[in-house]
Amino acid sequence: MARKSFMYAVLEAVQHEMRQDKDMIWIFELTPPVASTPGKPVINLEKEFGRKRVVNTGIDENWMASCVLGAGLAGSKAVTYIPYQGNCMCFQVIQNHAGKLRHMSGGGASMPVVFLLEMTGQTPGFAGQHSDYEIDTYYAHIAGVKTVVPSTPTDAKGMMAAAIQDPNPVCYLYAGGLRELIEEVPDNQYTTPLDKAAVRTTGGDITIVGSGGGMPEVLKATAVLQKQGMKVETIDLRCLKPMDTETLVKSVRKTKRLLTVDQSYYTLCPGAEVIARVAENVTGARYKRVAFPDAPPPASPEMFLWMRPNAEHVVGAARKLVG
Amino acid sequence: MARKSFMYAVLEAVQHEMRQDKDMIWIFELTPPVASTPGKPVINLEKEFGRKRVVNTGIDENWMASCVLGAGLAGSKAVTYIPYQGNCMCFQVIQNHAGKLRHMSGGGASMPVVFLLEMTGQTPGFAGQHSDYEIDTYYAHIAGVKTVVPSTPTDAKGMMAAAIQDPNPVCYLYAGGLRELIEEVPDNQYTTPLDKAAVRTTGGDITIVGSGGGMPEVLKATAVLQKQGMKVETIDLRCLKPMDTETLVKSVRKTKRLLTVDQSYYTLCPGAEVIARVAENVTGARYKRVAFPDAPPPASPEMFLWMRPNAEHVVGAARKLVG
Amino acid sequence: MTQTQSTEAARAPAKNDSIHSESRRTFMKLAAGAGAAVSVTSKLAWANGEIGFWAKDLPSDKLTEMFNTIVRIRWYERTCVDKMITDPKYRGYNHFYPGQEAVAVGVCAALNNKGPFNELDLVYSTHRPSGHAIAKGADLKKMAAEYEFRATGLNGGYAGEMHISDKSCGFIGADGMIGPGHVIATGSAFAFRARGSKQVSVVFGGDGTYATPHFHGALNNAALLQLPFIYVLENNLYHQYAHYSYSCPMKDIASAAKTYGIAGVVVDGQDVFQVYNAAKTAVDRARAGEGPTLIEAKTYRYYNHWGAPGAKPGQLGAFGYDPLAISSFRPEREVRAWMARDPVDICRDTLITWGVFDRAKADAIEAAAKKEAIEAFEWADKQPFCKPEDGLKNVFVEGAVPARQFG
Amino acid sequence: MTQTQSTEAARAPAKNDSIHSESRRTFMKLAAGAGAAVSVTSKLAWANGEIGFWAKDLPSDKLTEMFNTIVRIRWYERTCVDKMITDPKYRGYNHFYPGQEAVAVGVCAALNNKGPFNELDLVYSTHRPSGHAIAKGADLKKMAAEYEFRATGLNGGYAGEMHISDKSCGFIGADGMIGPGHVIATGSAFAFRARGSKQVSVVFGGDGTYATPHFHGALNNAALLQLPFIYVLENNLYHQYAHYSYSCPMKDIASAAKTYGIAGVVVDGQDVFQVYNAAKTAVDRARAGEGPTLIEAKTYRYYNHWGAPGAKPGQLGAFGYDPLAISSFRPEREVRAWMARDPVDICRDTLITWGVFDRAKADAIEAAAKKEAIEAFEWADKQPFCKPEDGLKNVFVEGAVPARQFG
Ligand SMILES: Cc1ncc(C[n+]2csc(CCOP(=O)(O)OP(=O)(O)O)c2C)c(N)n1
Ligand SMILES: Cc1ncc(C[n+]2csc(CCOP(=O)(O)OP(=O)(O)O)c2C)c(N)n1
Ligand SMILES: [Mg+2]
Ligand SMILES: [Mg+2]
Repeated sequence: MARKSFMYAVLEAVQHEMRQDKDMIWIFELTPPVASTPGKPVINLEKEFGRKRVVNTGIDENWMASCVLGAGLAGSKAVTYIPYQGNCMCFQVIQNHAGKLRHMSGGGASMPVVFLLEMTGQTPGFAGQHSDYEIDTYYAHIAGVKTVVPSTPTDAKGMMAAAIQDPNPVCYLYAGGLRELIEEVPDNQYTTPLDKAAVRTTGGDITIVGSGGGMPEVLKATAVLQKQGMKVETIDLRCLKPMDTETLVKSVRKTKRLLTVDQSYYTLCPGAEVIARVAENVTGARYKRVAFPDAPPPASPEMFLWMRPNAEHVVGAARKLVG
Repeated sequence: MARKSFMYAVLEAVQHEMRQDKDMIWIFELTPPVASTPGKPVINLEKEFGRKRVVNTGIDENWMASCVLGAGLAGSKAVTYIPYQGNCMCFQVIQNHAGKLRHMSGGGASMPVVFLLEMTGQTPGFAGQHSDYEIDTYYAHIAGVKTVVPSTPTDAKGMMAAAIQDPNPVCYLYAGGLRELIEEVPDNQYTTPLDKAAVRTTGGDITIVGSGGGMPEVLKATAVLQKQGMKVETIDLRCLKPMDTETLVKSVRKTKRLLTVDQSYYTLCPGAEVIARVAENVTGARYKRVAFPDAPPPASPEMFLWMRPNAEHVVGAARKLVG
Repeated sequence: MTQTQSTEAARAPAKNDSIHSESRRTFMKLAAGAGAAVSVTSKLAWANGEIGFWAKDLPSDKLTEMFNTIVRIRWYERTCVDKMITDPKYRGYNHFYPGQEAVAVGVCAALNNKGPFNELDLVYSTHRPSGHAIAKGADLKKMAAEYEFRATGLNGGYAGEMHISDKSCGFIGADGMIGPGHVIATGSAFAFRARGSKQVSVVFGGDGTYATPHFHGALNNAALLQLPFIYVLENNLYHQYAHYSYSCPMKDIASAAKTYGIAGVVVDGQDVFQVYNAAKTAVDRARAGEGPTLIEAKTYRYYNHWGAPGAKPGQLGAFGYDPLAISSFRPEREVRAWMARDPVDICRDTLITWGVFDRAKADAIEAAAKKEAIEAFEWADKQPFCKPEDGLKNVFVEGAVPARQFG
Repeated sequence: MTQTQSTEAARAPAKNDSIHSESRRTFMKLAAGAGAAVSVTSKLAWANGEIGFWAKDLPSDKLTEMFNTIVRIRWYERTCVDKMITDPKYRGYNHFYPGQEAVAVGVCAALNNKGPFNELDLVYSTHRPSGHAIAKGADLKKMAAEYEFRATGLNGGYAGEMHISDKSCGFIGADGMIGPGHVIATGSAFAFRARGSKQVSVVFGGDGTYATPHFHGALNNAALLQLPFIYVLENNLYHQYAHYSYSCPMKDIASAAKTYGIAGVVVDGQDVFQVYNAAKTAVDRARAGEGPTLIEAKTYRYYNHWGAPGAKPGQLGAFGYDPLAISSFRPEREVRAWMARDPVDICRDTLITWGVFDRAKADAIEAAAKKEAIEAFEWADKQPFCKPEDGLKNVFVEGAVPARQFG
């Protein structure tokens, strides 16, 4: 047990698997697989495993994703870290090939691969392409890949270990805004399921469902609301595909109020799916969504910070729903 | 007025606009812009406007979409017909450039362009990549482009005319399964709004919402249900982004029952957004979704036809919801 | 065969493959010199001398097997064409390969197609996969059943023609998209290099693949990392109904190899032995860690892009206007000219010239191939249809996804 | 300047640009012959003789303006660097251009940057846009305000550095992505050809763009359609912290032009006149309907990829280890060697040698440029911040989208 950042936790899981499996590869671009944390050895996959297994080449994210897919088809475990700028450059090959090859081959294709898709850190000032948060929906709609979006270093490690061990292709979304999160994370290798939501707090007044980069603000809002006496059941979705309908439905059956929070654009944000699944199964509940408007993120911090969902927005929306 | 196929109707709209505007271009790949219908002249854009304005090159759908975008930025109206096989090859440039350039430029960028994105005809036997129906969600989640999916030749013409005249980039989804639809379509140029759903039948028992390639089966089911005495309000979504919340909410306020029908994969299908929007605004309604399972379409007609939503499925689901 | 690259080096043929070469070479020279082979030379493409003419050093049974594979492909396809145009119950749609058989067979003959999966060379194929699949070793019966979407088909009816695959012989499979497979194939090559395996990764693709962005991604990264990767570009002059000059600014697509500093070869795709020579050189290079090769095989397809419009039962090739072509179409004279350099004829006549077998033996092989093909399609017709609910399986390794179509 | 293509043809300079050329050429020869210019020759890159040396035929005010633009870029950037490292309230992040000024200025000097939009040549830029924007004609004040996200900035605060654009001078704008802009730029070229306009479309891109799939798509289609398109590849040796040899198998990226059968040119990116010569040739070719050109300018950036780590106030360039580099970093000696061939010095010394102005005049121009830059950033600091709710505008031409963040 030691305090670890999100990426340290991820690389620890990867390092463990790469030591177990001498064939496993890692493809990166501009983010070298290097992480450090006080009191623990620096992890440097490139140095440890050499440039035959761990390599970067040029700016071609489609190649990166295709490379790990081809490695998987050849029987090797493989992971690629796609930088956020290129996280849609590789969309087609994941959607049309990774997602379909097992089914199209009648089960023959082997694809023990992980696409670690970095999302932007939603940094104010970066604008449009460098501060959006939208790929959760794109990747969650694909059939045949599992799509997850951990929100804590502990989940990050357990879900990366699970993703590598899973014989299915996994889109592992990494919300860059969580880069600075640090918490105690076990040193041993462990797995966290790729199909279960996490109930972060329990309560009977309202269900709040968030995921990924939005979770810190959701938890902040939860604390504020709890202090104000509201009994909040806060759920971290974690797995977008397959989605854990049971946990969601069970909660809203109890609370009859569902608030979803997304950093993704409103239209067809993961919260829409959450609401639809619940609405198909629960009657008489009330619903509300907090999400990024259907607008690209502007550079100006004044505009951007006003548009991006935060704890205050969540508190306000929860009050409207419960009040 | 004459009987016209979907594509004849579309090309008629395009031909009219290209005659008006000598700068306008059309980029195609393997589908030459040619259509005919009995008693009307053959439309052949390549012949009529020449290969400086109407051209095909190689298999590079990213170039096609980028080309019309660049033409738009240079001040020319432009349309490209992307074949279904390549309808995600051009995803990134539409998502990250067409969708964001106006906002990122503070309104400066000019993009009077249309991406005519063909969808597969969902032909049994074609399998996976050649019979899926999934891009509606991908394109509808993008901010900054309008995404529409007409379902009749009449709407096809009016919405193509509107899309070309619209100064915003428009993703015009063309469900290949509608290829054989033929109906009377006016000869003059007219426009159909890009933000309005169409109420196809009115009734107070249930609201059924479908779109694009699924509409013929939805209408078939509506007729069956009506014969059985059910008062069905059937809505053709037509516009995925922006979505016509008002029409949807108004209808479900009345019927208190909403059934959505999608050919797209269940998770995050357009119906999820429809339900979420309604659920945010209407209390006490009941909801159900019919959609393609979260599985790639298999080749075998036995498997595929069982999985693809059809009129019988819609009738069954409607009965469950109303009964 | 034009070498656009100077990295080409004569390498000694592998031991088990070198046999009888001396006598064959001598005969070849005699025949050519005496004009004795005049009646067949017009159908024979001659190598650049004898250097690097690996095919000539192959044992007779291997050469015979190459001919056998060519005619098995030919008759599988012809039987399928006939079925398509005569049997209204046939549900398959197909992209036919006849005319190009020498490419698939010449390349796959240089690969390792048997053994445990982690020793097999891998082949990535296209929307026109029959030839590649058969040359790699897929079973005709199971293929025919798959083309008819039967539960006992090669891929349980999930694949159809455009996505057939067979891991047991390293046939990673067909892919309906143009471009991505090439890049994915470099990933297998990367995995081989990473794990120190001697396997090679081969992708087939048409002239249509040149214009895809993927062409650059595949070759550039394979070159940078010196991957054991072979790009076999079958230039049959057309992608769908467009001549390749619509999408490619140069005559020889292989010349693009120069930019990447890799070996690029143009080869006569109608002559299986020329193709074999180029493939063997490329495979040796790849196994030796010397990087990728781009092989452009000039070839032609006797049928149209898709299905069998213009074909007649019992007759090879399709002629006349294809209604799908709409605005452009290839000239019939061009089809006939290419058919005059038929890969079956060239292979048969070469092997007769080399004394590997006589015409009677060749005819017997072909008759057996025809019979096998007919039986395969007959077998397929008797196979069970798929169970509808199986469509929910094989999405993930485990279990099945829920049905959603019923609401 | 290496011509990798033989399509190069000497073309007469445009009328309004030819002046004083005879006397300058004579002086040049004298100076060179007499060794009078010895003290500056080490900083001067000489043309391949006088043929095609269009820059030398330019009127003095145009040459002076080129120097002026170079120093305006230099001081805009230096002022911005200083602000970034000394003013804790400065909110911009930047990718600095110093070292590469001659490329932007040499290219844009050959373009049409004024007039109605449908006569302007268009420029597509990158994540490192300041130089391109200023060379094309964008206003320094508005740029500075945009870099600080002010409502009166060039793009109303929506863009920031990485997406600035200015339609009024044909600056289509910066783009934060590597690759797509190149392909989009060919679309503008296509539109020009379609409407019979003489405009040309120019894209700037780094050595990093070579490996993108888009490189192939842009050049192949531009070649096939003979588009009026110019790809200016600024090879500053690094993409982020990786040397370009990690992503490119050849020394001269311009040699890739050969594959496409288009003109490819390597040019000394530190000498604005060499760049101008190559650009003018390419522009003439494009306007004449003779197709695209790939210009590779060998150049260098004095700062690190992003921000100003290692920079000191008032001092040009950044040295030392960049913490963002993590696993690799460029040698300091390399930075210093390139700084010894500074584009400002080369331009100034050349024009003094040509007798266009004297050192005092040059110093005055530079001082004015510095003043303008300082005033621009001062002006920017006084500009109003954006109204939060304006973020909902400019999604579509009309209206605003609904707020959704409040539930
Ligand atoms: C990305 C993509 N775009 C378009 C298509 C449609 N398509 C199928 S086959 C084909 C032509 C391929 O030509 P070529 O590569 O020369 O192979 P050939 O058919 O000649 O064997 C095209 C354009 C596709 N499958 N994938
Ligand atoms: C598609 C994509 N992938 C990755 C990045 C991240 N990125 C930003 S700049 C850059 C390096 C670009 O290098 P180069 O083209 O040489 O331009 P330079 O920075 O040297 O001016 C990279 C990789 C990006 N912007 N877009
Ligand atoms: Mg072809
Ligand atoms: Mg660079």
